[in-house]
Amino acid sequence: MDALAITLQYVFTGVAIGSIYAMVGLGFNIIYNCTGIINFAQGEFVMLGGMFMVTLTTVWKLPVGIAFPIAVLLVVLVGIGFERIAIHPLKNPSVLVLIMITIAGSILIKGLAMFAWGKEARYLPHFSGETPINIMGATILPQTLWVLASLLTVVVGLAYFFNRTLIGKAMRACAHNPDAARLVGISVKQMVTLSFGLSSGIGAIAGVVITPIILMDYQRGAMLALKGFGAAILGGLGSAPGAVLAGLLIGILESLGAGYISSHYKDAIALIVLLGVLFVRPGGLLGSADVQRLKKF
Amino acid sequence: MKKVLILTTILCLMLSGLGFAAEPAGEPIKIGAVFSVTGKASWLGEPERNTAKMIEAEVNAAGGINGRPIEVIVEDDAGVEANAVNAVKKLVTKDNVIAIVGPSVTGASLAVKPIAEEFGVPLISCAAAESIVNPVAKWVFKTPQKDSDCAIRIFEYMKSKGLTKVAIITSTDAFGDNGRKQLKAHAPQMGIEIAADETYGPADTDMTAQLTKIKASDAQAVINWSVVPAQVTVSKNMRQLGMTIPLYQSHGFGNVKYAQASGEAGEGIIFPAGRLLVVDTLADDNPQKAVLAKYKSDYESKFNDQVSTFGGHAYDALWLVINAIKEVGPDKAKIRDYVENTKGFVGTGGIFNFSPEDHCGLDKTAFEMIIVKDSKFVALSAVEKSAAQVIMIQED
Amino acid sequence: MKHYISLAFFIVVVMGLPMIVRNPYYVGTLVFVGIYSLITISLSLLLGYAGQISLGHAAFYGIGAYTSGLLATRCHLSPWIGLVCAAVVAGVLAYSIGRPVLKLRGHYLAMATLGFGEIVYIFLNSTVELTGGPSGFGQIPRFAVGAFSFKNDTRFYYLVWVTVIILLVLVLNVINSRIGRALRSIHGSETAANTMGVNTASYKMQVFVFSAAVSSIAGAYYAHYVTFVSPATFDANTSILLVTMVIIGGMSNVWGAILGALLLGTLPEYLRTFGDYDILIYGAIMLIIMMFAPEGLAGIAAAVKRKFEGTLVPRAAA
Amino acid sequence: MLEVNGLSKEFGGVIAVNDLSFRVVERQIKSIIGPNGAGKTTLFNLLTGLAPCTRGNITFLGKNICGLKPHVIAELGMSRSFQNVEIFDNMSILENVMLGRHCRTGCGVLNVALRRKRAVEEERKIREEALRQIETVGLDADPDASPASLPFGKRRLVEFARALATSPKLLLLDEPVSGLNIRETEQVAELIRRLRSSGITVMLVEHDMSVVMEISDDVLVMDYGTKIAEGKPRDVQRNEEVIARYLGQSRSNAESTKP
Repeated sequence: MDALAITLQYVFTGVAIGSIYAMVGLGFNIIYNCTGIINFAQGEFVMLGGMFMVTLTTVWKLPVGIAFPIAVLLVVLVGIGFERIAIHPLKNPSVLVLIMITIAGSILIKGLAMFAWGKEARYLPHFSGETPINIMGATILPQTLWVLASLLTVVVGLAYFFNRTLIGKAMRACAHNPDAARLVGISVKQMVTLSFGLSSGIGAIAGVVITPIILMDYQRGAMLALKGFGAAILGGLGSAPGAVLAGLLIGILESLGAGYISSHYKDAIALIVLLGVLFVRPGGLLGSADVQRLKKF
Repeated sequence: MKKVLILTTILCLMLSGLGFAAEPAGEPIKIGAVFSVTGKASWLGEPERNTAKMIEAEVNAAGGINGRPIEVIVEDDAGVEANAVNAVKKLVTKDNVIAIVGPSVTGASLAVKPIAEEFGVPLISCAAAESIVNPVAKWVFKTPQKDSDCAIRIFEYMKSKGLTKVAIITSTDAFGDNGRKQLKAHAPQMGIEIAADETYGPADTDMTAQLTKIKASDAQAVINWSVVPAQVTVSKNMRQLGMTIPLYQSHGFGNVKYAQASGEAGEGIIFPAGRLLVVDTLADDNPQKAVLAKYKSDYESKFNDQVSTFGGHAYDALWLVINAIKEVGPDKAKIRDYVENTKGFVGTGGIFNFSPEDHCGLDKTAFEMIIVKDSKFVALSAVEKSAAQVIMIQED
Repeated sequence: MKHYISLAFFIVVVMGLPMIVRNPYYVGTLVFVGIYSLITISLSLLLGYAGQISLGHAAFYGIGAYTSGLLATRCHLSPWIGLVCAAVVAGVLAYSIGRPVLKLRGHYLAMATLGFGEIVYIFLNSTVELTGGPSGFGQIPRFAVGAFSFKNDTRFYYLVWVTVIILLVLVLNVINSRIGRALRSIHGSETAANTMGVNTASYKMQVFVFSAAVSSIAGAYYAHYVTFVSPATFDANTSILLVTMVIIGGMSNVWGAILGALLLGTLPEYLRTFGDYDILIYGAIMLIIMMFAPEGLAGIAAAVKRKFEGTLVPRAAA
Repeated sequence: MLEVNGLSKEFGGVIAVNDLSFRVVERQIKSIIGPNGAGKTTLFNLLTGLAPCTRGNITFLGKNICGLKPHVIAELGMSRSFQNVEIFDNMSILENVMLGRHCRTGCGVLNVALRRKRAVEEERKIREEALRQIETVGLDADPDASPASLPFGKRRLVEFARALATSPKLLLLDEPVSGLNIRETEQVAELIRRLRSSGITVMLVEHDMSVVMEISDDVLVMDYGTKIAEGKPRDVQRNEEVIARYLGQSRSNAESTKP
């Protein structure tokens, strides 16, 4: 391999890793936008998406095209159920309490998944085979293209939803000023439920497309959530393009770090850059510190 | 003031709660077990716990030991060192067990080592790292094979194939780290040059960056050393990069599901492991065959799951204790002495010969070189023998 | 005055417990509770009073354990000196990262501290020659004064809990003073606090450094108690656990911090009997507390107290 | 006592305060009026150091305070209230006011942690002074209660008491009577006069013209960040530009909001 091909391979690897982070990071934004909280159970939604997909395709023998939407739907139901049971009944909860509830929820979902799918990693076949695609001497797996395509679809879909549809606009209004939204007749509580449904759906899509690459086990969610959280923060909370940009950036940094500096410190390198960016831009790459200042937390 | 009253009440209630399982005046002989039944290494603790419970039922069904039933008290440490410390203390001081099997993972085993010494209770760890028994601690033993022997077996095999330059890639957990240390320690004396030394996080999802670096080096083979599912990713990433040099794994690959998940990329992976994985392809005269076949069929029929070497470590540890109790009775010191002087014990991990200097009891012959063929584990010797036969037939 | 009676009562209970509870397992469990309490008390000062979240305190905990442990095993320094060094190292580190980090707010602050914790974790994992890497290192000596070694659990219990009591006294004094008010004012509104003459940046820094140093001391205790350390003990999960303890306990209450450490420190021990189901019960307990008692255990205690008084008053009247 | 010269503030291209100059003399009540968005609150933020000024300088008691941190300015003797009342709901009423004494007291961490005699003594004085200020503003509420449940008017009084507890020489009040009923408004106006007679200089931003005209010694009218008039209330009231740009409309506003 010549130097160029090697560099290109690092970039491809970074994109492959980063697209996973971005995919997970996207899910954080919707709930954040609507409620101002970080949903620590987001990683569990991703895990559930993958696990349902494994069951549907390997046990029920459904084709990918049918199993995919069913898996996503099931996770959406879990997400909405979680919100209805644990968050909906609360009156005026503080941000920290909500975050704690999502942490507790993540422990519960993790425990249930352990009973449902066992403790070992589960495997899902790649959607379009494992023959790598060769570009100028560097390779990328077809499954990574699936991840990137889902990423693009979700970002475009979200942009359309928030800017063009009435519900999407209502949701943004809630995020901006819940009291004012309430005054014009938007049910903030329903919007919160919806945001959980949407977030869990996006998490599930992420879980479905990344499981063939990473293998899924019941405790995968936490690690994915941490990386996704990093992407969401670096991009600027609430910004979908930011999360994608930041996710890819973190992935590429890790990959280049492993390739050119040291694989022992690759995660540290990415984190140091993340911290550096936050020190210069306290609201993330595409976020605004002024808007952030207005948030409750 | 009242706040504190309430505080203390809660405190007292909690403490009294701790003692709710008052110790029953006991017929059964109690053996403790500390496994990572939940948490990061729960896929290790699960087969270990199952195995222990299976043996408990088996021994008791056969009338126990000298008429007394055994009771295996399994504690979960969730892979957390502080929990393991508490669990061992509980087993020793509250349950009054006479020996402890486990913990499952290296870190927890090292953390409880001083406690076993302090309380004088025999402890047989199911974790791999050699540092558990080196330096030797009076009361601490372990059943998994030695890391160093694993490294030596891989190097020996490499040399037999004329390969001298190797890239190592290890996970950044205690298992991978110990492997890395052993590989680096034994390479020079075996005449092996380490051409690349890469690591990855146990939860990492992609190792193509590290492998690209290895590909660009002049390594003739890759050794991956970890127990996590990422082992599968390594083989897949190698295939993605079109790397054709052989991949060797450590004994951490001892779960056939990994071979299955690797698919085509897993074909031809060679690694040293206990013979449990290849019991079907072992020669009938192998001294371990009977033990292995029984454990495999018992386990697989009872739990409807494939057997792994990890459960085997618990199997060996618990039987060592049970055998000792049968011989010398339920006495901690006598059990310890008995285990230390056990010779020729046929377990799933190999044939154990303990001594005051060696609390592992296994040597490199405990390992069988295993190859992945059609997503199954096959003894390399069997493959090579049949290949040789084919050649001989052709020559005829 | 009132909290002095409470404190005296607490001291009597804590000091008297080992006379009743002699089993090393119970005492050992309480030693861990004590170690956690040191961190949660200092963290409640940071989180509950000054309103600054940190998801990186396991790093300071780990730095304490490693600094003191390494000095004792490699340099054969007395653990007491190691303890002081640990506090200083963590304090200096907290000071050096505090300036940029504490400018961040909310989730960004959470991420920055989380990232810092991960960097320290990676460092402990990767510098194999220095720290022993992921396998950690053992044979750390215990604390001793002359020939008196804190070798058994009861002795260590006293060492840890006396430290907790000292910390508690100091912290209670601080929170009921002008400095305590200044910290709470930062939580209330940083702008208003500033214009009322509170140097918010400086107080945030002071309390951050203080909590880092205390966590580091807790880490040193851990190292010399367990006598073995490995990085896995000091990962992000531990940071999250510590913050959870503070919030479950009731975050703007130091007594709550101790309650939180007590509950989550002993809960895994209660749940031993439930086997695999422990993870579900653990999650459910957390969820229920947060849903029905957002003020945490201290909030429950206060509500019980009110109820208690409510039933007492009419009876007295009758 | 306060001298502002050529003060400007830009927020990313938008000019909030433009080349503003004025003076406040001791024991004066100076009102700043102007339509919404005229830059009045921004001016207060600049004076108290919450926002850095882009150009110009502010001299307070003979000292240039541009670029100083808010807590330093507070120590110099400037205190303020906020338009929408920023008091600390996580503290009791008394503690809120006691916080005001923060910059007038100096016991360090060590002193208070060890409860040295000096700290105990100081704490007692802080409490006395705080109680005195609660009395000054005429707040009748349990000082140990949380301010969260107080009606708006009383919350404002808590904020005044807290500001007074800092022993200010110059007190900035941002819309001190907005949201108050007539009786409360009178009470506050009376309080401001009393404070002036006790030696405190007061600057206020206010929309309620009756209050402004009644109590002010001097009025400064702002629009789009610039000064359009300054002088005695009577003179300002007659200023044609002011009437055209502000007073007329404001009056009708004020009348329509007060039924």
